[in-house]
Amino acid sequence: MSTIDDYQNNVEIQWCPGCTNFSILQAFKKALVELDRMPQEVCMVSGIGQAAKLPHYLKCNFFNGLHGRALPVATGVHVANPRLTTIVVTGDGDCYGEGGNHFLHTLRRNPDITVVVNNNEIYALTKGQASPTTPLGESRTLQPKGVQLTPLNALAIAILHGCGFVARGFAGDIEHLKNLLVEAISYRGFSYVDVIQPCITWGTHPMNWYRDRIYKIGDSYDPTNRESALEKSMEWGNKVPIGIIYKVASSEIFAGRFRKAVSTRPMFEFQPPNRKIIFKLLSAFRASDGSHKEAHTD
Amino acid sequence: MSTIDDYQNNVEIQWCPGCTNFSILQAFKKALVELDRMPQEVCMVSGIGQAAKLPHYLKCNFFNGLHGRALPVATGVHVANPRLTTIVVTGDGDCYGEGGNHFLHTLRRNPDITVVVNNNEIYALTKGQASPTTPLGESRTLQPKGVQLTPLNALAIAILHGCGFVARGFAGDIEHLKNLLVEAISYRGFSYVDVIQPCITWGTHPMNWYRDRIYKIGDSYDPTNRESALEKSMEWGNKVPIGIIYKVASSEIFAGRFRKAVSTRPMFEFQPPNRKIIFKLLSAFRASDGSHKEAHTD
Amino acid sequence: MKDINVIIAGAAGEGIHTVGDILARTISAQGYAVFTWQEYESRIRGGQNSYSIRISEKPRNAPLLQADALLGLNDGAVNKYKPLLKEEGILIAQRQSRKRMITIPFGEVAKEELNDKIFANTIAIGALTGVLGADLDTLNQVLAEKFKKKGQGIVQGNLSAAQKGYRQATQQCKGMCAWKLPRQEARYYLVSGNEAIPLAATFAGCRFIAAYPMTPSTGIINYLAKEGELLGIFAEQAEDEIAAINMALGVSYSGARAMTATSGGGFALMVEGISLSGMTETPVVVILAQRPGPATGLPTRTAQGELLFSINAGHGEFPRLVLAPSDPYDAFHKIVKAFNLADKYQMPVIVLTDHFLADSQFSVLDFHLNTVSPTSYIADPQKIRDYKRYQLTKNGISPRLCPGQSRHLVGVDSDEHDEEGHITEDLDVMVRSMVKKRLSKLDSLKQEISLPEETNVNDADIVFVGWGSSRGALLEGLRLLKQEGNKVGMIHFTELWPLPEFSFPNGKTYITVESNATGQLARLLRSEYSVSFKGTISRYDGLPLTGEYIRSNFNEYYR
Amino acid sequence: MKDINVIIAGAAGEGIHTVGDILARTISAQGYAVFTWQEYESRIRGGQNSYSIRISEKPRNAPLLQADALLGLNDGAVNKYKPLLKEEGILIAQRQSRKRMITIPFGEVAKEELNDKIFANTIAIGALTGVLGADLDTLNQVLAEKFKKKGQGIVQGNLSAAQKGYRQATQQCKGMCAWKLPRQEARYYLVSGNEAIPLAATFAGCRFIAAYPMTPSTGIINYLAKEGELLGIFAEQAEDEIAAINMALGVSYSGARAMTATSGGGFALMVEGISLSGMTETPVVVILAQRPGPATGLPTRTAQGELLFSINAGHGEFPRLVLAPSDPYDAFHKIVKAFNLADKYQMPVIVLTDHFLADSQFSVLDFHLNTVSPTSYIADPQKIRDYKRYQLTKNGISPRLCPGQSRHLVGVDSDEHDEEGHITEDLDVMVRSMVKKRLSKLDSLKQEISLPEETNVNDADIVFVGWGSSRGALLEGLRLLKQEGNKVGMIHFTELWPLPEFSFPNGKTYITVESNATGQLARLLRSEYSVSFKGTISRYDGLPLTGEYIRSNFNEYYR
Ligand SMILES: Cc1ncc(C[n+]2csc(CCOP(=O)(O)OP(=O)(O)O)c2C)c(N)n1
Ligand SMILES: Cc1ncc(C[n+]2csc(CCOP(=O)(O)OP(=O)(O)O)c2C)c(N)n1
Ligand code: SF4
Ligand code: SF4
Ligand SMILES: [Mg+2]
Ligand SMILES: [Mg+2]
Repeated sequence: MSTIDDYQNNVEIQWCPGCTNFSILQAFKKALVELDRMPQEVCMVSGIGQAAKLPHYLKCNFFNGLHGRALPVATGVHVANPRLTTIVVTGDGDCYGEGGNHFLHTLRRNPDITVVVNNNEIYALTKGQASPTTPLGESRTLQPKGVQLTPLNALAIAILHGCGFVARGFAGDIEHLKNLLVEAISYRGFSYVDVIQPCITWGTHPMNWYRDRIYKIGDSYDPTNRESALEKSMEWGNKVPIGIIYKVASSEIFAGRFRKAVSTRPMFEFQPPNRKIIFKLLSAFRASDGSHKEAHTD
Repeated sequence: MSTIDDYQNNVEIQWCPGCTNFSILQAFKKALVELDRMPQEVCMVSGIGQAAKLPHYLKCNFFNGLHGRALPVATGVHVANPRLTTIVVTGDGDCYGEGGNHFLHTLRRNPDITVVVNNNEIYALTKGQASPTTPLGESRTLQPKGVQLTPLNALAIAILHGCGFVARGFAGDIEHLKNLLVEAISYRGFSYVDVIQPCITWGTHPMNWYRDRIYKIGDSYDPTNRESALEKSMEWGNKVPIGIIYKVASSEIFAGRFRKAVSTRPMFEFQPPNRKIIFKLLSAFRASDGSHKEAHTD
Repeated sequence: MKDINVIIAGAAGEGIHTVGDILARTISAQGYAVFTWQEYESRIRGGQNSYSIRISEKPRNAPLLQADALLGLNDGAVNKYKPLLKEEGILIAQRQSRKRMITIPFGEVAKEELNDKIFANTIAIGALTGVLGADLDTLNQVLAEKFKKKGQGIVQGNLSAAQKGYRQATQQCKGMCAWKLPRQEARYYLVSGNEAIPLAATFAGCRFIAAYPMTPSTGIINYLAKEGELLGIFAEQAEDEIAAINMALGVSYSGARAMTATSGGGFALMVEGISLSGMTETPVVVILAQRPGPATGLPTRTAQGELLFSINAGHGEFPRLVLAPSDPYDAFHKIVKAFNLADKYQMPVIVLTDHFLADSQFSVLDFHLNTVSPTSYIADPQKIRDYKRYQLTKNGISPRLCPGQSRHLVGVDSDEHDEEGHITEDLDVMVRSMVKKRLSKLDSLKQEISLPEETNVNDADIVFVGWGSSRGALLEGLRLLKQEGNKVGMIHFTELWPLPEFSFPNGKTYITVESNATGQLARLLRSEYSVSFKGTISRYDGLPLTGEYIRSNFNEYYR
Repeated sequence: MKDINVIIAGAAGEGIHTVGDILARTISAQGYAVFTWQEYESRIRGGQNSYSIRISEKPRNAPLLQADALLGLNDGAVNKYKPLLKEEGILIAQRQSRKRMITIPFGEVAKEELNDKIFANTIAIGALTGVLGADLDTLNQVLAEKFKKKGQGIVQGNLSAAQKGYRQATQQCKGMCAWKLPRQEARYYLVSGNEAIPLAATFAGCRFIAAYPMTPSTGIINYLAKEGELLGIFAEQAEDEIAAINMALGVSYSGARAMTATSGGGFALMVEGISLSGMTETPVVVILAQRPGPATGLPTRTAQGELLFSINAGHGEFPRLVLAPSDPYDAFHKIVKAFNLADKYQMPVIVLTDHFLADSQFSVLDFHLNTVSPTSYIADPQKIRDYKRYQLTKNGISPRLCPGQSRHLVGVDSDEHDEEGHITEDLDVMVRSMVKKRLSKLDSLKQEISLPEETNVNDADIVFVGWGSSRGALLEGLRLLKQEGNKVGMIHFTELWPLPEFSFPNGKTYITVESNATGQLARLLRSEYSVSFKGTISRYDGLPLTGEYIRSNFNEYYR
């Protein structure tokens, strides 16, 4: 059985004191304990940004890669070792800006990974430029007269493209977020949680502004209905839903056919390649009319 | 007044004889003539692929750039010279695969350009790999056992992200397509037309297969309603709608604020930079307490 | 025997590829060393392209330009390629246009005598087989094999077509065709670079390839996608090249060998990922199949334009290996070396091929597979007490474990990091140590690099210095220039970064021979060996270097 | 006077940047040449960072490491930076910890005497001003200017705070502080690279910048976004670096000057776009602000690691210009040159800066703006009858027109193309001509390149060879080593590709000095000038080169 302490390491945390990322870190630890995962069973993948530093602060396997490129790396990890619990922690800039194309196409692939976007509606690490989720009109370091681009609705894109688990969390409610993470990580297939994560340094609104607007999706809501899920994903402004917005059974998992045909083991455990097969394939390039016997039998 | 001949050049066309791209080329020429644009008023921008060769076959200004990168180039052209009729011709691989991130974010920007995607559901120029729009299960050079990725619904993404003109055309109906192009090009704001363009060399289905399924959206359809537009964008299979799926007034056009503040002229006509202003801005970096007079007055 | 060069010309989509392949296989099955290369436009139909087949007793594996026999499938093809036909050569075409030719209206014959135009090309193949004096039996076997999936009817039709062409040709040949290709003992592999590479990768234990289609690299992933489940290799078409290399890095981090393949523009997009491989010390093998640039350039042509780019690609400084195999045999061996050294030194390895090597078929008698094997460099988790992914060691190589394999945690980081892979700002100690650790791997890596191949250098006044796939052309150039009385030699590099300890003998004139316009090899060697060059024989029109090109350029510019 | 070096240390978010800026402006307004540089971690709050201010009579514009005065805003900062304080130096801090120090509990004083903790830092500034013997009046003017937008109350509070600090310091100073900085005549611009560059770009007629945020380049677009409407420049934050360079190319194709700015990883992503610029002959200026790599590396530190990468970045071969200015003055002039030559030769220009140059403030007496100006190279459409974008010309430069400007059509193509910009496969004539046309531009381009700067080379035995932003440190190194009796000189490059005709005098020992680990300049110069080097003085810990670093490394390794 794993405990919170298993996930504790002694790395100095580089976030601003009081940053809401601390709550997300806490929710992660609790969720992994609740799921009884041991650190060695978990692999966290991230890009670059404040959010993307999270894997350093939680004892487990991690790949902290390039800005925007966490999803393809995580896809690779999942393909090579489906037994790992692979989790991507990323930011709104990382995932929807620089990494937008990978977001689109990883949805289509449906690897069995969980993607958590710490969405602070801003590029925090680079000091406050607009991100793809910054609301219209907000002024930013690089948009002094206000953002003029329509914000991205990544939840809706996910719902439209076969993602079977789409949720929104709030860093201000650790318990609720922890539950979402437990469900997301347990889900077989691509699961996606966008987390409202107010930045207390560059953000526009204080925590309470969000608290006033956020409401939890009630029990009567049917998360299996795509139309209502799409509608829910577009709710924004005075009322912002958190909870599971869309959940249906996953379509076939990425590389499923290959795994069925070959082996479910981690690739590093695969048997060494069969030389016979290679010789056979190579022989196809040589005229073999019996007049010449095979040169290689080793 | 422009005529079809104005758009004729003597470049040898490299498409397969009978390719449906010829029809799209024809529709373009007709549309431009109907709109009475002269070749020098038109700028075609493309990436790489069979579709992307089109600008070579139609006499006008053109920028045939990199695979996947037509949209940012066209955005630049529009910003620099909003008087040009800027049209992007691209393929499903070019626009939704390699160029997916630009598609997402150009929608958000809303430059006044028209994007036409010759969608043959395949990478044709590179000999038949799957594209983001290849249907599930179809077998391809690189997917011999069938495509396992959910196809992209780019029309829905566009509708969701502020694109005010979303349409689908069919290369098998030049007149209908021409009309769509006329409307798209006339639209002020980002307009987007996905054209079903069966590839007769690598494609799966003959022209008739498409003809049997395609129907024209009727007059009773209200293209200003977002919900029904989203629904329409998801219709696929036995019945495939063509026509204007979504049309609403455009939100503010990209760089509109700059244009209002500065000038509506092409940038190459801007007055040379005002040295006085530069000296003033530079002076901000020097303590000026009157004890030292300005060194530069030239 | 004297080498015979056959050119088959026609439009894209007209079937010259099939015609060429069948003929090449036939001659190969007849026991001869065959070398084929193609040149074609970047389009799917139309244009005029050619497929050249060189036939010799021992492997020559270099292109010849002039044709002994030319088969033209249409009038345009005949017109375009006739200038390459030697005066004493033989044209095979549908319409009479010169004296020394075989005229058979393939299309008409097929339609009238075999009731189907599709047999036209096989009539032509039969004719060529006849002209060359090879056995119809051998052709029949190849045809039967080729078409067996299409059913007995198609096989029969093709056999009849072949016979018709063969007969007509041998009749018309009387007194004109002097060639005889009697059956011989030898059996060569007839294989292209893009065929040898995926098999070599499999042999080396590669488990994953992600790539985005791009000529001339696509053949590699195509092959692996087809045979993947048999070979235990997963092949994925990525949404772009950036995803491709990052997926490969994810797989490699997880402990399995991974690769990607691309061409110039796609490689440009991977450059950030290469730097990531360098920083995280995650092995990856990248095949860079060169074609003429800049930008989209000439997608279906050949070049050696990315030597300096590949050696210097990536921000920051980190060890890498750059290999440039000379032919499919060498490619097989270099790919195994690439995977082994990528793993051993935990770094990116770039393998430079080009359209010429990727697409041309070479004759190889034996791959000597028993001389190479994959070697694993993953550490044993049992033997490690406290694991640190970036443990500082003498030679700079830290033990590599797989995440999930044991209780040990594996953390890697693209920021500058400490031994456990966590972000560091300890400039004075940790940062300096990590920079040194990574770069110190170069010292031992240098010891693994093979010396360049030297041919006739001692006796030479003039030494041609080349690299990669031009080896065959260089050797041919030497032969031709020797015949003209020159004292020439060759130094040929296939392992280009880091460069091995080597010194250029004094007192010789050195000239590089390169398929690029700026003499990149010369720039590289000047910097690393302080050798000077008289100049460069450059080819930059998209066609491969040939012995004849080298000979004539030498005579024009350097005598 | 002897130079004074002041270090202000504190956590991120504690305000050392504001403190440093106010003090630097005060001393600058007092008439002295000030040089400032900062070193900080890649985080928004916490850590311990420093802001150094060097004060001298004439511009020195190079960092000093040791402090004459150290202001520590918190205990951790004092502990971390105290080792840099000279024995005879003075510490200013809240708590007594050594003899030679000024102790003022800023926070308490602010709270108790001014009712607000926010004035703590201004008390510290006042104290420093007092310690340095500068005028309180000057400080008051700077404070009034700085806070005027915040209202009279805040201004008054700050003035009182400054006075308190100043008084307490001068009292405690008695007998300890020897410095005096009386008001002087000179008025320097106190400006960083990232401030000079956007103004220079505006001056050069740039109309567009697209960039994706990346330290240390972001300041450039930030500035232009703020002043864009005033300057007629449109600034756009792109979704990624690939979009940034392609947007810039779209603008440039349309006839307006355009640029982008980034750092290593972002530049890696732009490499394909650079090749596109080369092929389409579309001008673009790319600022590459270097930081230590590979990969994410050390985002807020400095390095010169991308020299060879930038010279060789891009598939295929095409002319480019690579500049590496030495300071903001030089940067201003080089940026204008960059835009002019990009336009004249229709090619990409890469300007290498680094975190040190981008962020440090240098003192410049006069920018001599009347010695430079933007020059247009767009042709006159009236004078052209039949327009061909890629017309073959003697010097390789074809007339450039703007689409939509006249009846002439402007077509550009990333494929190999004919004179009108249409795809060509005419290998023999068109392809060869186009390759030659593009590369022949290099001949005249070479004539435009400035020679390296030579300092004391004739008299020297040892010559240090450097490039880019390390010029100030090199000159200081020379001074220090001369004092020790060495015969040393300097050759300093700021225009690095193509390299000009130049020869290194014989009989000297050459050593390159570089902020990288592999001696990239040495590799480049060996290849181009056949000069040999005794070695390289390398710095690769993320901190800038200093005169002292050069002196001590020289003594340790090269004597
Ligand atoms: C290729 C590249 N471009 C730009 C950067 C600089 N960069 C680092 S983090 C970041 C934005 C982070 O925003 P987000 O993902 O929202 O994370 P946050 O800091 O807000 O948590 C950027 C632009 C980089 N590291 N690499
Ligand atoms: C960076 C890069 N990657 C890959 C390619 C190779 N490539 C050329 S066209 C193409 C796909 C074209 O597909 P699509 O856009 O659908 O056009 P189509 O040929 O089907 O009309 C690819 C992958 C390239 N030119 N550049
Ligand atoms: S800048 Fe914002 S997101 Fe980053 S650590 Fe500080 S509070 Fe958190
Ligand atoms: S391959 Fe397909 S899309 Fe391309 S030209 Fe031929 S038919 Fe048209
Ligand atoms: Mg963010
Ligand atoms: Mg397509």
